[in-house]
Amino acid sequence: GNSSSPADASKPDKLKVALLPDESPSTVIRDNEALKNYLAKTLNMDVELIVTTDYSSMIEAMRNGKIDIGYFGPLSYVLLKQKMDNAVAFAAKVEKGSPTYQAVVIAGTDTGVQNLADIKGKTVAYGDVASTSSHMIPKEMIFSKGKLEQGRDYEEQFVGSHDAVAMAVQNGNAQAGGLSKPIFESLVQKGTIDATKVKVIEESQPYPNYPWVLNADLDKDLQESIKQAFYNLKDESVLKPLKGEGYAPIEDKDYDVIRNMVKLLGVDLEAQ
Amino acid sequence: MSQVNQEATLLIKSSSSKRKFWSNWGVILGSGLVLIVGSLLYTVIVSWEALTSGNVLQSFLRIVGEMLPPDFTVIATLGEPILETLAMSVMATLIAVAIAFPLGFLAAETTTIHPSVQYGIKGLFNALRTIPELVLAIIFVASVGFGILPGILALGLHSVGMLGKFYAEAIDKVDKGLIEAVESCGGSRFHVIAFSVIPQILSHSIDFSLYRWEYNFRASTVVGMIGAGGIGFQLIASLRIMQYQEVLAILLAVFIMVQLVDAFGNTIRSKLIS
Amino acid sequence: MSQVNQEATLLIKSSSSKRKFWSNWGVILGSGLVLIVGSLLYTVIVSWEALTSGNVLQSFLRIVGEMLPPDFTVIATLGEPILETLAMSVMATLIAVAIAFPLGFLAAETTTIHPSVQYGIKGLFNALRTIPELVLAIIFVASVGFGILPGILALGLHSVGMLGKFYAEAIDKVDKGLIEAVESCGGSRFHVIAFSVIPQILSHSIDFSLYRWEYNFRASTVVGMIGAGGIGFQLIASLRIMQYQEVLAILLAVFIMVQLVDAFGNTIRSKLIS
Amino acid sequence: MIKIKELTKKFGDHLVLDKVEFSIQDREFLVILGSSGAGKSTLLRCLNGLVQPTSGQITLNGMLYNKKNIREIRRKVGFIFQQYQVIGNLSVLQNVLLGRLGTKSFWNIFFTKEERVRAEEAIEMVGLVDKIYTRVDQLSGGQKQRVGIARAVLQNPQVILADEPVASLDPVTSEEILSLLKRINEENGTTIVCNLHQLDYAKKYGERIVGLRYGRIQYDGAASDLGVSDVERIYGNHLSMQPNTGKTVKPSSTIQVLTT
Amino acid sequence: MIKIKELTKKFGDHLVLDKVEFSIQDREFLVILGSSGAGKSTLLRCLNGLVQPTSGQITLNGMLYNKKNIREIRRKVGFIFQQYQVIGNLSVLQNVLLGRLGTKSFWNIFFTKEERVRAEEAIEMVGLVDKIYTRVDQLSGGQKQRVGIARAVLQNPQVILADEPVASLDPVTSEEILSLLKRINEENGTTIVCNLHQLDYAKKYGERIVGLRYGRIQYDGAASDLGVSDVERIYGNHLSMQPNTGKTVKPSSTIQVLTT
Ligand SMILES: Nc1ncnc2c1ncn2[C@@H]1O[C@H](COP(=O)(O)OP(=O)(O)OP(=O)(O)O)[C@@H](O)[C@H]1O
Ligand SMILES: Nc1ncnc2c1ncn2[C@@H]1O[C@H](COP(=O)(O)OP(=O)(O)OP(=O)(O)O)[C@@H](O)[C@H]1O
Ligand SMILES: [Mg+2]
Ligand SMILES: [Mg+2]
Repeated sequence: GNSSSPADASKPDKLKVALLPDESPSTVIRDNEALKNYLAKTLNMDVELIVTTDYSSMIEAMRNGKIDIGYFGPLSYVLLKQKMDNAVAFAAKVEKGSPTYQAVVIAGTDTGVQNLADIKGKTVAYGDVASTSSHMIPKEMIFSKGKLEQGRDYEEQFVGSHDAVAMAVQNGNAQAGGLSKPIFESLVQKGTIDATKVKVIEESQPYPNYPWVLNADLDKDLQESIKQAFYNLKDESVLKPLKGEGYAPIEDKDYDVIRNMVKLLGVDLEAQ
Repeated sequence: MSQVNQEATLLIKSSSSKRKFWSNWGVILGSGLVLIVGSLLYTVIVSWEALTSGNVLQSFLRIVGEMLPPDFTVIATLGEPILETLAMSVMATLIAVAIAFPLGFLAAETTTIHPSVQYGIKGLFNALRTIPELVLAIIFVASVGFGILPGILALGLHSVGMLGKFYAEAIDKVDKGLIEAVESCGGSRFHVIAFSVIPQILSHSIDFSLYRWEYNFRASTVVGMIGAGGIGFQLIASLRIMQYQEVLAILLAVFIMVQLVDAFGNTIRSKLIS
Repeated sequence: MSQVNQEATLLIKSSSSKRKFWSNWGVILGSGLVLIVGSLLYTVIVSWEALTSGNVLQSFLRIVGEMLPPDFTVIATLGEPILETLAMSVMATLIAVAIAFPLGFLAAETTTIHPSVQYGIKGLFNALRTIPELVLAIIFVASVGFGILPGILALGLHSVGMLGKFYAEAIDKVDKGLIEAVESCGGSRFHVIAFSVIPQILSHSIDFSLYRWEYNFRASTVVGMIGAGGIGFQLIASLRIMQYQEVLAILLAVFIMVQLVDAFGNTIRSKLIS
Repeated sequence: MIKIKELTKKFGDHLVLDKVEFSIQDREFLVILGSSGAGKSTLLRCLNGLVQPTSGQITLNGMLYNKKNIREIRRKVGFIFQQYQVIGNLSVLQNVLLGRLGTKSFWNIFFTKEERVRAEEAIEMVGLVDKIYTRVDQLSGGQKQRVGIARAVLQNPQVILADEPVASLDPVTSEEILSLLKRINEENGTTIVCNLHQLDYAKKYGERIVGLRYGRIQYDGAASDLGVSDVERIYGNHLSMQPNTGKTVKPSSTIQVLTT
Repeated sequence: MIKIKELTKKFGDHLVLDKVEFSIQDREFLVILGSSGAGKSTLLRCLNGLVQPTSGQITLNGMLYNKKNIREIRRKVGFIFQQYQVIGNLSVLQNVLLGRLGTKSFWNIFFTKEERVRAEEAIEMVGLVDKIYTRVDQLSGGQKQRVGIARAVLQNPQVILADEPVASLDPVTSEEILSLLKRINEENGTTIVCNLHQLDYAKKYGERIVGLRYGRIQYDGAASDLGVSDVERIYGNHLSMQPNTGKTVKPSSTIQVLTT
């Protein structure tokens, strides 16, 4: 580990909070005021909210002490943790009563793909390379349950985002795709995706939800107040834009399942 | 020698009257100044903290250090992506040149057929530049599916905007005397273009077009993100999973390509001059 | 008139010997042809299916249709992002011009102090162009944190690569006779630059720099992704959730900006010429 | 016949041609004299339609100069430029072939073998046969001038407008070029309008002389009639530099010699 | 004194100057004659260091021309270009001020009030006072030529190399310019080396004449001694165009008159 935060970072006068929304970032920008105000009031300090759409920059910013806490995807947290011992996952979003979420593999209704094994010879759309639910989890599902390997048995295409995955399947550019279940459901609900054209062929097991991560170099008391601020978050107006019911404590080892999956898929994360 | 003579500095006078000079340039320079000072102030205000926080250089060196040494094992897997990118960039540039070169003449004051056509085509160029490659690529992926084809179309169309603008501006800078040379013989507008304008803009146009080829090669990073393939996708993928040593190795591969295009350009340039 | 005279076409002869002519250009044209034909074949082979599948136009129209009508409600939220982008693009361009303009003279054959310096700086320009804005932006986010500052640094540095190359190429195209005019009076190399080269490249350089400003304004889509803010972030955000009507509205806002820069350029150009 | 009526040209508020009025007969060899800046080039450029007059009319064989028939007029009216105006990165042959463009349709940019042979002949006429494939930007001043002359010769127009065609040529070449123009004039019946600076050439080759000063005609008559007083009227003492005016010498000026 | 020793210049395999050897005395007014393409401009350009000789040596007051002292030499040797070579988008004043650059340090691009006053005087000398702030690309041919002359005059060098300084000027202006050079020569003691095409001017203003042909010296002697046979040796019948050679007329050629 090479955590090298400057001395004055342990008790900053302003808490820098970064969000990497794996869905509608514009909504998050519009609605983030509530979260910001809540944190500022609870912690009794200035809060700066930063929203980005790029995993890499957020990881690098966290490692270099440019942000204090951040909301990461499970895989990006694993990537971060590998290079930064002082990154601590402490809270995960509770949805439907559990701090876990699922991914789905979808397929076009008229493609004849009924189950994972049918994907053989087809094109599968994934979101971003570093995305957990729009890449890693569905890929693992197709690999373990469908016994299909990318490149050998089917072709993969990265299309950038969850929404784009669903769209690519709907308009037939890909026969199947993988994305986060909550996002898929909201797309169907909004009518962006026509349920008669796209169907879910497999749901994943539950995986630990997106974690809030803090820098362990922060002042111990401050760390504790931050944790409590999330655990005690009940305010509907704050939670609603975040599409959650609250935040539950979580630990680093909860993400071992992601690490195993990464190894299983043969992604080499053992840099340096 | 202490007394400085303003006339002899590089400001170019458009008339002998000082007043007119200033009212001409005053607006331009004034608005430029406002823009620059305003931007500077804004930047300093919002970035003061970042600029003064101590560990800028240290962080910079660390991330650069992590790229070293480049991991050349990745090169072995780059064969097809490089070929793909090469084909994509060549085709995109070809399409762009084929569309932009003729249109450029219509967009240049010197050679256009009517001012309304001139402004219309300039507007088209501006519109094509406005739409990012990424957006064009998404549209074309939706239309023709994955692969290098949507990449070619996206890069090609976007390039029309830049090349057309540059061609037109070069045309408007040709020596009017040499246009007269062809006109004086009774040459048609097309003859003027073929025998006077094109020989004069050829060298610049080749430079622009080669630059755009190189640009399109590099821009595959953008369209690579949404499934248009090529070396750009490899770069983004390595970046995403923080394989910085791979990133550097891929960048070095791209650099060699850029150097080659540059050398190609130099060869043509020296042949044209000699 | 059926018999066509090859001499009179636009090919430029570098020597009176036909053989020499072909050996000079043969290599260039030959490699160009191989590249083009190869790329064309490759593209057609890998994209045959996409090209011939029936619903290309239909899909295209559908996705374009989804952008209509533009959702102008988003414009209301664009005030600050536009200002941010403006400040970011102005500063990035300023930095780029300040670095690239002097370096351009060192990278041009006509004005360099030594060939090794010339190639060194050209290589630097190529390297800066090679590193995508996105990669530079990540490096700078790591160094200075989020905000417009890493965006400015990334766009600025990347722009040095393009501007420097273009400045140098323009310098190498100046009328050598006018350089002699200053040299013949005993002017120093710096005098040659100030009184002969700069007046000759000024118009082109302004065009390049303004184009780059406009480019940097548009390129904020790239750095917007990494939290550098600006209108680019809005665009990417709307794009990711497929709010195409918002996308179109934002693009129209960018288009207006591009038109303004273009008009600014035209004003300067006409003032310089008159 | 070219008829010029009340021809006026202003650049900004600078009046360059001031109600110039005269006619040029067919088969005439007309020399235009005038000091530097008198408007000679501008006048010639008007006659080729390269400069749009501010007011006044020009007709060629009764055909009024306007946008529509400008190509037709130019095909009949060749031009030899004072500043060469040859296209630097084309060869001598290519530059000379441009003279044929007036006869071609809008899109036709190809030349026939015959045209090429004639171009070679014209190049031979002006003594540039060994430079036929050379890029013209590698030629000496006089050589460029001759390329421009060959171009006009190849065009074989009814009227040749020659703007100081021998300014950069040595006396032997000058005489040869002027003789060439004279022969074209006499044998082909081509009208020649020629700006010249050398009085002796003007008298030797011109039939008629028009003298311009400050954009106004000062002399219009037979070349043989041009007298000393006419020459003075045409050229005047137009420079501010007047020898022997007795101005006091500025002390300690390095260019004092100039201000005496 | 300028000493030229075995000066040879080739462009590719084209031999332009062939072992030229002569000296130019201080305070001399030397005229160089030669037909178009003889190498006059090239010779002058060598004397200013603008062209690097293929072989041979040039010295100014014993100082050998080389890269190191080229600025010093050029400060002492002014140049008036045949093709004007004025910088189109600078004003007349700015162009003339360039003549002072040789006296300035490497980085200094500013001019003093005094220099400006002198530049204005030089511009007055050549009769361009009303064009002082005009961009030179809006000037007539002769006006541009005079800008170049004013530039060399302002430089006030030991030697002025003038490449056809009056080619585009009318006779009155020509005589005035040549008189001006003559006066600079006589009163300031400036050496003048002048390419000319007009024999009468050469004889009137030159003290000594050097005649070039195909890059070789054909004549070197007093201007007054130049006889008809010398002139023939210098110019020859160098054009391929020879009147009255009795060639048969090519039938149905539109430019038949030229091939007789
Ligand atoms: N494009 C232009 N814009 C402004 N003024 C011009 C332009 N062209 C010519 N002039 C001016 O018009 C006047 C006449 O120019 P013109 O070229 O006709 O002179 P000229 O008689 O041919 O002189 P010369 O013998 O020196 O060639 C000059 O004072 C010149 O400065
Ligand atoms: N840069 C060059 N490259 C190749 N050949 C050149 C170059 N410059 C001059 N020449 C050739 O050298 C010869 C002499 O040229 P130069 O300009 O010295 O002639 P000149 O005596 O000044 O003629 P003029 O009286 O026509 O100006 C010409 O044949 C010309 O074509
Ligand atoms: Mg003239
Ligand atoms: Mg010469």
